[in-house]
Amino acid sequence: MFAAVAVALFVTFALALIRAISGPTVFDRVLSLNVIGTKTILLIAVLGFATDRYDFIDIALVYAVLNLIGTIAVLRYLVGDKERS
Amino acid sequence: MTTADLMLTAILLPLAAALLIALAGRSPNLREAVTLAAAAGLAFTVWQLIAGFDAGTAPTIALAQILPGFTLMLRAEPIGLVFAGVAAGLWGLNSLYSIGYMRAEHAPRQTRFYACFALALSAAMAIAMAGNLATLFVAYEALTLVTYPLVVHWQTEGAIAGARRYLAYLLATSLVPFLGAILWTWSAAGTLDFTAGGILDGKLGDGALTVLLLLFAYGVGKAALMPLHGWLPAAMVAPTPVSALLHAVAVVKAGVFTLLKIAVYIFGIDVIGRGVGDVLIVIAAASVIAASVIAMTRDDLKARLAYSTVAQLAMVTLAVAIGSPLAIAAGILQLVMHAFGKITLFFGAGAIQVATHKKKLSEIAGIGAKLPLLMASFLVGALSVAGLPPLGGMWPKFLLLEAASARDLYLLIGCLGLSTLLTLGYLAPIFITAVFGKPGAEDPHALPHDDHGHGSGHLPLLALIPPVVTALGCLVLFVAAPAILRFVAPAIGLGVLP
Amino acid sequence: MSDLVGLFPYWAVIVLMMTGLYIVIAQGNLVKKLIGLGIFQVSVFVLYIAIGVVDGATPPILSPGFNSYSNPLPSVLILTAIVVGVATLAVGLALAVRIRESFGTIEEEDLLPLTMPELPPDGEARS
Amino acid sequence: MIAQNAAVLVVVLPLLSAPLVALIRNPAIAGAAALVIAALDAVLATLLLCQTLDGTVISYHLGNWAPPIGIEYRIDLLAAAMACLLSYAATLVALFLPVSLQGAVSPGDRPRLFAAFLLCLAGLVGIVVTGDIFNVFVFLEISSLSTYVLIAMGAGTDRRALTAAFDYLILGATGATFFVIGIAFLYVVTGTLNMADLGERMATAPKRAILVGSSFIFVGVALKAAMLPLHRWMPNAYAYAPAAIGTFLAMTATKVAIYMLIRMSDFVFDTPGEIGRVNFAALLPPIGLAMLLAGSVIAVTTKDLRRLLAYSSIANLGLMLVALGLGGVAGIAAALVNLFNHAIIKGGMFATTAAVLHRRGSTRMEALAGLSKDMPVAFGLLVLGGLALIGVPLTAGFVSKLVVIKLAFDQANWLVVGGVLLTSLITVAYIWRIVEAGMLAVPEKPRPRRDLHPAFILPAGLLGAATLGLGIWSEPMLTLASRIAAQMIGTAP
Amino acid sequence: MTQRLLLGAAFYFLWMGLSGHFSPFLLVTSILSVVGVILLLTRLGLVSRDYQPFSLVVALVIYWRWLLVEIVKANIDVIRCVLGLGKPPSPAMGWVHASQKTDLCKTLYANSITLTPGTITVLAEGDQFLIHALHREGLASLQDGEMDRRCTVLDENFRGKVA
Amino acid sequence: MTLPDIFDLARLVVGDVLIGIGGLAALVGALGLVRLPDFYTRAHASGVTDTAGAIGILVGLAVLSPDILTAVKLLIVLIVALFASPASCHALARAAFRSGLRPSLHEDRPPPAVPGE
Ligand code: NA
Ligand code: NA
Repeated sequence: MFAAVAVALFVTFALALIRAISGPTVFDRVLSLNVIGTKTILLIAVLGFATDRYDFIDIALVYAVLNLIGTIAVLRYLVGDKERS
Repeated sequence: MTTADLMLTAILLPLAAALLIALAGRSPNLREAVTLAAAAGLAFTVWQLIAGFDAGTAPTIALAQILPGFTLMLRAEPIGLVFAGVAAGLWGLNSLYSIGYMRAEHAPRQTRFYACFALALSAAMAIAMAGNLATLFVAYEALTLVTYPLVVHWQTEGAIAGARRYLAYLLATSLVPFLGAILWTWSAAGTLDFTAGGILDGKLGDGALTVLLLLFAYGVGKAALMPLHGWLPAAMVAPTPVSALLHAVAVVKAGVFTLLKIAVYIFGIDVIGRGVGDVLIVIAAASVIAASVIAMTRDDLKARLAYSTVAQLAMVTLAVAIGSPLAIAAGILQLVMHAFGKITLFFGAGAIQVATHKKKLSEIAGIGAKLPLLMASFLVGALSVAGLPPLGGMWPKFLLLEAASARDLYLLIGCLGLSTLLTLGYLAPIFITAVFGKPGAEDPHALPHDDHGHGSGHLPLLALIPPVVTALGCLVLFVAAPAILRFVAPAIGLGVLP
Repeated sequence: MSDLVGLFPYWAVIVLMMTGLYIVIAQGNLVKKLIGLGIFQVSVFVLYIAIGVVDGATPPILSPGFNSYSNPLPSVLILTAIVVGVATLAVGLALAVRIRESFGTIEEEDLLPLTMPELPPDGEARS
Repeated sequence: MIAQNAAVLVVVLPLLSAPLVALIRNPAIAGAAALVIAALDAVLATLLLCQTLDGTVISYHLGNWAPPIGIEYRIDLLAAAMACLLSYAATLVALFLPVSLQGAVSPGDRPRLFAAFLLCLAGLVGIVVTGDIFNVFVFLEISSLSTYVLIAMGAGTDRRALTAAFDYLILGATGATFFVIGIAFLYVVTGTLNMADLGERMATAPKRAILVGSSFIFVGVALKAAMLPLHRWMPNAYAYAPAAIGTFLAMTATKVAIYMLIRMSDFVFDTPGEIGRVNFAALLPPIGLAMLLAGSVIAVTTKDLRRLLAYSSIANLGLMLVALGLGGVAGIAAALVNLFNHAIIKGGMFATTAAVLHRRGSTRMEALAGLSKDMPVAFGLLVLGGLALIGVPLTAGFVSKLVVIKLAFDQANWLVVGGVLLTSLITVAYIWRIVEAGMLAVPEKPRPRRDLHPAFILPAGLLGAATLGLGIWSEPMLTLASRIAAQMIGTAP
Repeated sequence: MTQRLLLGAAFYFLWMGLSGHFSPFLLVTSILSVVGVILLLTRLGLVSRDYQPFSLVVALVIYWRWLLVEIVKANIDVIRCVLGLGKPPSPAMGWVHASQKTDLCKTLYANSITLTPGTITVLAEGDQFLIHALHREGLASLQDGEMDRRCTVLDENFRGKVA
Repeated sequence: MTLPDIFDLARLVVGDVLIGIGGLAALVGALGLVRLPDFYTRAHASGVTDTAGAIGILVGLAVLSPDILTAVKLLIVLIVALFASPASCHALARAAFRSGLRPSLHEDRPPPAVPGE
């Protein structure tokens, strides 16, 4: 099952990548990359279970937190940019 | 004092004088007293050295080692002492003249002027007493740098451009061909020490030696060998005492002296004489004739004298290139005689400028009436430079002819004869115009030139005495020449005196 | 084929490296340059991690039931490199912000005329 | 105790005190603290030099882990001498750093600047004393990061400092990344990061990987060394950084890059007698000559004294590379003589320039008018340094050039002989621009005679004296350089 | 202070949950780091009921349970739409009134809207949210106000406790 | 089969089903990302992967966890992910809208620019 889910996630990546490449707007690309980012968290967790390395969850957690911080940073950047101009 | 002490004194005395002059800058009288005292002291020191010189015990002093094998050391030897004697002897006279000239011209920056002058003498002494090429090179560079403020003295646009040219020629030639030749010598011979008989024989082939000699001849830019003579006329923007320094006391003299030393102690006279110097003979002879011809075309007195220097000192190079003891002896004598003759001429030209504000041949018609004594001195100097008896200038020309004929260089003999005619051709008009010319004959279109002083027909005594003294010197040297020859004879292997 | 799969991380490294360098060189926007720099640095992280991998071994975190671990040293090294990379990025972004504040742009072509060495020192230029 | 641990203290002292200095609120106290720490570091470095002078190699195992597993601080004569250069430079600069920041950096920013300064010193010293190549990278980044910050602090007087710092950051980070990629390759084939080990294991390692690895390292170091055509960051960095910082960088930053080339000569280029290595030495003379020429030519056309000096530094780095490329003990020794002498000469000139900037608020050529009148000492020091750069005898610069030319002569490398001699002429041209600007140009308005601020006198004067002293009494420097080189190559001194 | 203690406790349990090691050394250092973080948060002015609404925990849990169900339902809708099984997309956009008074609960409402697939809060201007919906019905059901009402209850709850 | 065995089996089944659903949801969401017509509709699809995908997989894994700590961590991951998702989604949508990107709407009626219209 883990393998199947991992494959599903990889297919998800591929599809998101297609969207990231084809665009057409920059927002589509960011959206796709965001999806890839959040799915990476899931992939790490699944791979950890698949290889019996449950400590991978910690990595997934760190990744999730970084993702959150990154999101907040982007959010602030977008807000700040508007307010400046 | 031992010879070693005397050598150090000769270098340090002007150095200390420069420092004192800088400190005494606020009081012109004190400053100039220091200059004169130092000049007298230096002349005395060098005289002591000459009088006490003994080839057997001539000591060397090691000063510093810059690289292993590239050491700074001093050594007294006859040719150097002759050069030192000329420079030291003329410094005092030149200083006296400077005082008269600079005060009359109300020149600015006189402290810098006297200090740099003293520094130049210190460097000249170091060149004279250099014990090896390394030391000579170091002092040679120092001389270039300390004379730069002198050349740029007026700091007008013209002065800046001229000084730039002066520096460019001298540094460029010394930093590339000269340093290159020194390093080549070092690489080939393993030493840079001035050694009797030279150090290069057998170390390099004759072809390489010819190239090396040319590198030296052009590397020593101070020797003003054509076509690298351009700095000398350019440096004419300097005050006249500086021109005297450049032409007669230290700078060009240092150049040809360097060539003499290199010929005698690095190559060896015989080595050059066996054909290594032949290319240089042609270049030097061409330089003599070409510079003389150019001198004839110059209206500006100092420019005329400058080209005269190029021609006259190319004869020293010629002597070096001929490469026989007799020729070298002629070169040494030419170094001395030209110094006295040319300084007389410069003093004269400067005095004319101070007294009448005239700088050009076309302007000086008839001024001789006001300056009889000066013009008499000028005539003596001119005849000596041309090489006519009974003046000192005769000897080197005569010896050079002998040397040329000893090597069967008949074309060269012709050249030398022509050169004497040309010399008269460019010097005589000055005297003739000044003394016999009619004042009205001067060019009505001559533009008023910028003056730096306010002199009017009056010639300060201090500007008159020195040329008279040096003119007398030319007479005395006619008699004293054999003594000089005897002094240097052992060093250059000159056997039977003529 | 197995070679291709086995070398996959290295291909990724090369692609990332070239991409990053290309962005650093070709992009005129300072922030984009920094992003390119980040990608370039990430390629090195991947390279180091790939170096440390031992076939059939587990990541170098001690855990009961495993004896074969990948080489931990590259990972440890790259931890330092990541910190350095983040610090560089932070300084770079801070500089970009300051540049935007003083020049009003972070586009290289707009900055170029404002930063010519011939210009008189600041202030006079801003008028 | 201190003597034994000097090897590590020399890095740790500035590294750990930097954050503390940043916390000091009073800029004057922070500046004094930075000076004291730099001076203490200089004492430690001197201790190391004394210990290594007889050929001893100090090996300090960090955390008592033996190499090659643990990190080794390995201090031979080269490392000790470099540490001395770096810490002395820092001490001299710290003497006038606070004064030169007046009006340039706001008092609130100064403590942080001092901290970055110490951090930079720590990074540079770290590069020098560590025996672990990855550690070199880490220290390189520490020094680089603080350098970016330091350069950016020049924005108080010229906003172009920001773009200068940014450009340097991009290039520096790219260079460092290249360096670390190179390390990866070497590590893969040798399994070690210890540079001594690396040298030994290199002989049996696959040649192709070594080639790739050392190429990356070479490019990385080349960026740091401002090697043509990767030199572009340097003039701006030196010209727009706070003047005192420019002085420090001129004395240290690129010198450390040259140090890295020398240190890595075992695996970055061929050492004599060893076959099969990658021969980067052959690249150095052409690159060096190009730098010599390009740096000098551009220096002639620049309108700002600091820029001029920066381009001149490129030329001088070229000379060091040329020397290094000539190879062998003599080549390394010649490069080292150039490295130390140039640090002293350029340091003196930059320090004097900082003093001029402090009085005049500008280092543009036209701002130098009347310098010989109202700042005669400063002018004299500038001329002295300039003469040394030309290579006038009795200055350290002459010795530097002479060793290179003599070596090239002995190897009959006429290209180098001609190139080095000819570029002296271009040097004359740009140095004479300074002389004419300071001595002959007429100032717009006469200024009262106010020479160097006292804070500059000791550092600028000392460096000037050394410029002269090492030109006359060059033996200590030559001996040191040849001993270091002999130790590097492994022949008896 | 209570706020800080509660926050500290929360951090401490988070630490322990993540660490999984209970040696005395780690337990003590964890206290130190928790204290450090709280000090930093205090200095940043981030310790307040607005940021850590402990009083709402119970109410939030109830709300989240309801929200989870909504999310599942919404997901099914969107998945059917993507797979072409349900009604085709009929994108709509419109303003929705948010009746909460506090920023906290307005954020909660806006985020809840976005979190349920099929609706996104595009703009939040005062008490009006601009919503994009995949289906007209999604927008309509938001405008009906079930979610708004539940959030308002939480809001009143929160305000009551604060006051 | 003892009770714990049955419990374990149930755990296995529930967990596998949950992560299966999560995987499928992620897949479908990504499919939507490709298939749906404009940015705003695609954002809904990304919401699917962010919620259903994450909930399914992480809760499923939590059910399958060998120990309670791992499960707790997974739930923390889930909470963090669920906090991040709407924030980023909203930020993107707002940035898109403000920069002038308009959704293509079913009814040919432009979205009201002012609230309450
Ligand atoms: Na990075
Ligand atoms: Na949504």
